[in-house]
Amino acid sequence: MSDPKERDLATKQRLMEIAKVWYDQMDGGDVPSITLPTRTKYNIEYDDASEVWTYGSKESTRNAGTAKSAIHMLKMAYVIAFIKMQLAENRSSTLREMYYISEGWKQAKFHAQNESNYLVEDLEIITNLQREYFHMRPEEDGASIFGPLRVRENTRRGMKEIHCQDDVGEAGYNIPNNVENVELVDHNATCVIALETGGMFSRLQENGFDEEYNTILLHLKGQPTRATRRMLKRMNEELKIPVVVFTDGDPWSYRIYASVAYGSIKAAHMSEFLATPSAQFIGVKPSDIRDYNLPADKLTEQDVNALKAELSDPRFGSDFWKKEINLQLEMGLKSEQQAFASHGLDFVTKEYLPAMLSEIGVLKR
Amino acid sequence: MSDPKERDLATKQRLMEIAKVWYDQMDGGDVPSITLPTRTKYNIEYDDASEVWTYGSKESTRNAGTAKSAIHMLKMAYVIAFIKMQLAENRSSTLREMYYISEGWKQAKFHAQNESNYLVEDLEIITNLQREYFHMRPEEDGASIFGPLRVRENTRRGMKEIHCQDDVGEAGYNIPNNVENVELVDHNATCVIALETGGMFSRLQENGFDEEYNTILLHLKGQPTRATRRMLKRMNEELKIPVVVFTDGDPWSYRIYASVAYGSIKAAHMSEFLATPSAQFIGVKPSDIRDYNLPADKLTEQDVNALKAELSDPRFGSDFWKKEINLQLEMGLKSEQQAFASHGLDFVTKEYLPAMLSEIGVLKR
Amino acid sequence: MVLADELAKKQRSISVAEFFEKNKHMLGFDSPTRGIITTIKEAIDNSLDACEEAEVLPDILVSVRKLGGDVFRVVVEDNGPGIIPEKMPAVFAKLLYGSRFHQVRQTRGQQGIGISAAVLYAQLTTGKPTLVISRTGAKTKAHRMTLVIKTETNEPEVLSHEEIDWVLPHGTRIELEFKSTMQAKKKLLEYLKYTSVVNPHARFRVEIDDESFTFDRVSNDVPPCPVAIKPHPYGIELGVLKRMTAASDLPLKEFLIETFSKVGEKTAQEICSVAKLDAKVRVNTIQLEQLNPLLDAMQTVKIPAPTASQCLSPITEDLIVKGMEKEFQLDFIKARTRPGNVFGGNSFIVEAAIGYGGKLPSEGNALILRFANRVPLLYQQGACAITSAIANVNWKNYGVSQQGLPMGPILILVHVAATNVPFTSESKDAVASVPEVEREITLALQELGRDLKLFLNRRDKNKLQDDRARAICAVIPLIAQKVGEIVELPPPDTSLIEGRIMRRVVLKKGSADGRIRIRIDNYTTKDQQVSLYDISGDSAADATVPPDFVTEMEGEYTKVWKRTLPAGESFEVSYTGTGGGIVDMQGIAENLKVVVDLDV
Amino acid sequence: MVLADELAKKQRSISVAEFFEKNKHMLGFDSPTRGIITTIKEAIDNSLDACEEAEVLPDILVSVRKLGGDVFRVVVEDNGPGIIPEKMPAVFAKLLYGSRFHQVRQTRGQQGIGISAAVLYAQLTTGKPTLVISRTGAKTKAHRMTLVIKTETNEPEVLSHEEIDWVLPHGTRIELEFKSTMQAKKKLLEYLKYTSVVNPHARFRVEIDDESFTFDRVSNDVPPCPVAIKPHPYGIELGVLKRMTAASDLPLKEFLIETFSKVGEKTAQEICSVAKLDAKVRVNTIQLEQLNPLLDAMQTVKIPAPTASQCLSPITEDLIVKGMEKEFQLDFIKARTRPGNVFGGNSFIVEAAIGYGGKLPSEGNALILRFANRVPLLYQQGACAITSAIANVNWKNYGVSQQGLPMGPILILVHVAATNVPFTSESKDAVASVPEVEREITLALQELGRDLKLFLNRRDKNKLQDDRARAICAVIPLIAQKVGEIVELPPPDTSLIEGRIMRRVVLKKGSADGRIRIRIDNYTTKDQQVSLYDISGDSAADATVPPDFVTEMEGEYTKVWKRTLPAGESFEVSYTGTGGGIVDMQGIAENLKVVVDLDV
Repeated sequence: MSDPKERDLATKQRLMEIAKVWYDQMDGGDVPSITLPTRTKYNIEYDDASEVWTYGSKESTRNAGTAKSAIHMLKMAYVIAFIKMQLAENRSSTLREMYYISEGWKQAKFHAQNESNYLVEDLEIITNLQREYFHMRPEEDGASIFGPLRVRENTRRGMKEIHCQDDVGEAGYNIPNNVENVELVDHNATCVIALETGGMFSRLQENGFDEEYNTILLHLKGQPTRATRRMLKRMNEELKIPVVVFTDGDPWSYRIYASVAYGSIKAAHMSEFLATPSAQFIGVKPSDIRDYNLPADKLTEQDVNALKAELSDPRFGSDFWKKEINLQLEMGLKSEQQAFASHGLDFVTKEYLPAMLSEIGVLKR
Repeated sequence: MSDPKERDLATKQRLMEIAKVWYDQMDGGDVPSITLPTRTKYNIEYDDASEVWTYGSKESTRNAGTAKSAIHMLKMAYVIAFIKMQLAENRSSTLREMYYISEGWKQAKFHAQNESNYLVEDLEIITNLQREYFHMRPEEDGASIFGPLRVRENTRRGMKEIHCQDDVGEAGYNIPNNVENVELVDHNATCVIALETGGMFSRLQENGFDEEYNTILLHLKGQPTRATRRMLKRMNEELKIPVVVFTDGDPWSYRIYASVAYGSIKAAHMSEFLATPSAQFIGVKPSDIRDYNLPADKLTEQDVNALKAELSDPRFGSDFWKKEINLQLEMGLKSEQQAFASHGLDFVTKEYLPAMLSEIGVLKR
Repeated sequence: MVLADELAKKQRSISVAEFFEKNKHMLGFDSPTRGIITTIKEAIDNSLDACEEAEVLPDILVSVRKLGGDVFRVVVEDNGPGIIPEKMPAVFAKLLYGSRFHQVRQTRGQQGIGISAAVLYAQLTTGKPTLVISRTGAKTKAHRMTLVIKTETNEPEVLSHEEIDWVLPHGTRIELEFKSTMQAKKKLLEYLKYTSVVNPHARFRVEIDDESFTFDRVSNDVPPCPVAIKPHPYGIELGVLKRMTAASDLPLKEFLIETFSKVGEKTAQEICSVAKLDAKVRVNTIQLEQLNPLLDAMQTVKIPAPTASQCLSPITEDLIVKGMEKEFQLDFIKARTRPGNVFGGNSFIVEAAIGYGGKLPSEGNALILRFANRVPLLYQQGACAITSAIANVNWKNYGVSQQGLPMGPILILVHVAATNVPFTSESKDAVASVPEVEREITLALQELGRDLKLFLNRRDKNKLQDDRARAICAVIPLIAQKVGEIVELPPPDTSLIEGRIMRRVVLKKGSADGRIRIRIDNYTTKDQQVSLYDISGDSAADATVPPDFVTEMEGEYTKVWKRTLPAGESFEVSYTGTGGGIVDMQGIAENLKVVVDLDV
Repeated sequence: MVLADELAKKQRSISVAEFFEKNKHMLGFDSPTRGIITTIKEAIDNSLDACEEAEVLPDILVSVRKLGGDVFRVVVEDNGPGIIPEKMPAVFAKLLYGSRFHQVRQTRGQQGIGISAAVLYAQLTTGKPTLVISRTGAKTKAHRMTLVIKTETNEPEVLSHEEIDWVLPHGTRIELEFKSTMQAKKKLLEYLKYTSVVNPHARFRVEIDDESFTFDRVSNDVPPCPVAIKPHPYGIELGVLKRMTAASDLPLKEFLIETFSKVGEKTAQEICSVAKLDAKVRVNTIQLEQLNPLLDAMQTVKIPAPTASQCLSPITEDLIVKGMEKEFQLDFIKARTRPGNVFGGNSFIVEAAIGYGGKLPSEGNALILRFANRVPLLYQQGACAITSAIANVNWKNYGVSQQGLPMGPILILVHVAATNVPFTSESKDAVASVPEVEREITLALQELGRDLKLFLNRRDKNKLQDDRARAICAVIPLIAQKVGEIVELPPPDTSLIEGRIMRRVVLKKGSADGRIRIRIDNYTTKDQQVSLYDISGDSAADATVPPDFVTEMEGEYTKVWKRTLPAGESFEVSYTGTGGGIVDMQGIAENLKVVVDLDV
């Protein structure tokens, strides 16, 4: 469905199907209702087919028999009508704009922004479509890319073809908020390195790591946005480029990796669009802190609690993570990725990364 | 000093001058010392010549007569030596990397990252040079630009010429962390609109506001980075493009405007490089909340305190700000810029912005 | 050694009046403000106790008048049985003198200290004697005395004594002058209000300088006067048993039966055999070594608790509710009188009540009213076992939020009635921590908590039903509208849903295109007599069904339609107008009625 | 009315023993655990008071032994003056009997209740009489009695009485048996430790079952026994004045001079004229109306405070410090005895002490020791005026952090000595809030706070000087090194700075290229005798200046050079080696000495 027209039509049909179910329920004298999977940590399962974590079989049904649920469904009906209008007029808007537009919806008006966010997520689950298909724009755009990749972006000002090394400044190519409008043309990369910090992104660029090893550098900018995760997924799936993730060595950074590789609990229904199960974590590992004697800070209480929570998270159930997390709890230390600078500014590009990438088989030297 | 070689040489000389003063002090049997302006809200003054707020005449002298000050000066000496090496070898690094490199500096080792940050700021003040001249890279790169502007960026991969409307994707051109490497080639813009939120950036793009009015859109991404502020300053100064700022209507957003227009207290020494005194604030103003009946939230206690602090801030001393802030305190309300969507998705581009830009004389219709 | 002789010369007995003169804060006279409240409290305690004994409905006058400077005159007058003149001096001017200390029964005053302490305090601060008038019956004259306490000996001194005519047939009046301030006025009125809550049979008239207040009675039944009972074996300590046995020459079994509550033939025999003592041994011959096993036996053999109903006078659930209704406006009141129980041989009964809603403040801690033997406790709430028992109940179980104390529009009343209330100090501000008492308070509050929860649930359930009705009748039609718009079909008819789900009578009013449409659907299974009231600026002159009745007042038209609506049928009317106003129907039970104004 | 007669029959006097038997918690006997501490405390109070009166150094034995079950025997034995046999029964077995109640002077016991209450408690829980042995001198025999209290009358009953031989020439021993638990052991030892701190002239030997402890004396001076004084006019209440005037037939002026402290000719005359009373009027003829202006006059005319030194016995600053040193390890101790002061006519003196550092825990609230008349207060710290006075001082002024109470390694001791300590209750746990007393505590603590601040500042200043030396001698050479590197010149010589700034003797040791270089610069203005000690693995066989003395021990060489170094000159030596070890110099005053190891 890369043709926008076709995509919009299919989306409209899906939404109308939902409305039609309610219509028929009411017409038959039944209170309209809707069924959704339960959205908690205890209802996510590993799906062998798609290799991602997605919602399990626990479901909850909501019917319009109470004022609260009825109002909720009324809001959903208004949102569907609003999306239908956007599709028809080829408009788009942010969730926040829709929240303000609901000012005119009387009883269906949203009273808090996360109410509208949650409702759109429900619609994603019901339709099994991403919100981008609804012309709902995220607030944040995606990460920066720098490396041997050529893309063709379908912009409002026409088609633009951009090479992410030759046609961009040092800050790289900025992933737009709707990745579906980007076509991946070609590349000659050995892998994508997704980096947590801008400092490391620049370090690799300055040291010419992208050229020397033909790697695509991607600056995650903290917890990656949907657009960033979708882009990683597509580079991996469509272009078959291996993805590795290089972050700080603390529990919050492991969650960044987890959201890239396994998907997030909040968006488990989107995992098959957003998760890259083959993405590999290359550091900073707790064992790196030990083996490379990295400058480190003490774990805070929050860090320790987060690590313990990860030990009970099914997504961190592998032997690798169990061993590393337990080691970290034992050491009581965490390090940032730039801590490698204590061995000199070139250490990370000359020693650490080549060794790691060879070890996991991405570089064959 | 747009030639990098020349720039590096001048920088090296400045740094060596500092060291030479200390050298002479010690050689003469004096304890080495250094004098800096006091860096508080109470020591900033409006400079009529440069039209920016900068540090006043209050100064404090630090001499190596106590262990703490002596260690501080020792660290400064190490940093100067480190920068000298970077200039010589044409390397660069982030503040964080320098922090880790200091692991090997024995007594001169930094014990916290903000210690190294503060020290580099001191050096900026003493040398009257930006840290970019020291080859110290910021962690964060700058904002996105979309509009009728052509730039030439001197990258590590050679010179790149980029038109910020034609040669980029929808996410726009990403300002690199060192703006000194960017040459502003040409433009045909009526003004630069600096926007707080990504949602509004996309809204203006979708509605074709940049094309219709020939405006450059700039997404500030929250509190603007040094690179962003420097870029705004240069567009305004070198290309004579008027700059307007469009944010949410709350005290924190006014501070975003203030840092663009007046400079920040923390970096008052850099105001003449970073501040754009002619930048105009076009909204959301408290009077807009009233006049356009915008959906609004109640001010929190923090908001009220922040507004009151602004009333006593010399940078907000104008009649305009006094009136607006007092009005806001009276109403007890704040609104986001996307709240204009309650009047429809086109209201902001068809009504509000044209009216505002005409009112301040940027658009002549 | 000569020194010991010298020291011995200085040793002498100290009078209890001297002791308390020096330590007046121990009796609640630590400040002038507090002194006035303590004085009035002690006088009222005595009056109420006396009226109870005489089975008279108490009518008590309290008067506080500033005499100039910081000197006040306090008068308390009752219609009790009076005091015979021979006893008046000792009752009012001797500490530790009274009728109730040795009795095992519930009384307000117990130690015979309170009112004499007030007299002591008065003479200490102003030097003035206390004036007492008492009359024991219509046939005798009243006696008027002025009294002081001789501190060195704790003996009364009568300064004057005369017989006088008096307006009351019987009763007692006491007038004291002492230094104080009227900062205590609020606390004083609070004290009287709370006293009135737990003494609903008493009337109080209060005069403070030129203001007057009345706390009236809500019950005309004098509560039965508690009867003194014999001590219970479980509450005896060894030293006391030793004293009792030494003073009696009865055989052991008879001694046990005669001396103690609830000990009969069988129990006495069992005690003797457990203690391995001959039932016939004369008790004054029992040695200390044998008293120990005897006491153990008395306290291990199973003996019923003392009959609380005789020696105690609980307020009763009914009168607590009346008392609370009188002084507070509440949505819910429930009181609970627990069965009698015993701690250390002292009978006690716990009573508690919970009030909810009404005019109670909806935020902050619950209002707590503590009482001991019908006397309100005003000070040291934090140090009181009642407070900690309240805090230890898990109120969240009953739908009440809690931060230490329960929070919200709640009033909690706890009354501990006992033959010997365990106060933390002689100033009687707080009940000491006694596990048995705390347990009873907890049980009473838990029972009341369950009742409160039922009330709150019922209130919530009513809310829920209303909520459901609103969903069906007001929101679903809007969903139908919007869904119709999406699927591009006319909106589905939702009346079928309403009928199925609701089984109620539904009135809907709405406007569209300048026409007002009102519809009543009887979804119940019975015929309904409905009167439809529609009050608005519209005259409804063109109504499709003309109203049965129309009145106009300042431009507002009240239109009434009366119909008998058979089960499953509906009534509809429309007219031209602008809508607004009020719509309602009469004749339908509240729980079957749904009114929806679609324009709101 | 017949009822009043009936009621009258029941009215009778209540013995104070009965009263306290029923209310034993008011005296600190509310639980078995607490009972044992209260008992020992009361016995020790009496012993210490008696020894003070007899000017004997107290030697007190405390023994607690479990007899089986929950029964304990407590023994307290002293070497005091003893009690004559005639008085023994009343002293130990009659409440409100004693020598100190009517005296205006500082004593531990005051009311004559404490020890008798313990006897009452013992006989109540075990039925056992109390055994007392007392001997008043070497010439007489000891008397041994077993005693109980007749509760109904509060009179002692002597069960046995014999004369015996006794090992002590004079003293008293009391043995009580009662029910308790030994959970109180920690608290008991704490009580004895604190008692020992404020009674540094006493020795306590303690036996608890088979363990024994000793708290020894640090002073051999018996504190002077406080002398009773006359009451002060400021502390008199009207009722008391009335009593005094009624009992005297002196002329007013003589009455004032005779009866009160600090009233002389002139003052008495002034009182008379302010009160507008004839100085010659006989006081027993003065009417109540005139007493009021008299009292006002007595309390408005300026009269000096009573001479505290007579009637009070402060511990004194010196002995407080000794007592604290004995029981705590501290870096700083300072004590302060305030001048005497007066509240409500009662003389009092506040003493306080602050200890800092040492083994005190560096975190958490300050340790607070409260004392009243040399008796530690162990319970109800939160309710005590001492605690609130401490909390109300702004400790931050003195460099001490504070959250309510001061925090950190601080010990605060406060002792209130008074002719009548205002306790909040007869259990004597907490001092009641009296503004005059609180003010004195505040002043004492503020004075001590200033001393503490000086101490902390001096400590900080020493740190500062060391800090400066470190900057000059260790860091500046490194700066010179680095700056030289930057400007591409040889590093500047920093010895000139050292000399100018330091005016000290500087020893530097450093290594470079396998050679160890040691240099001493005498920057002072005087010649210095220096012994340089260099202890390391290097033998310094090739030293440029051979050491005056070398020893070797397990591979460590101690090399010593002795030199007289004139002002402004230096000494230098170098040798081949690996460095490390210790370097130091002797013969230089600590504040002139700087030792820098450049390799560390």
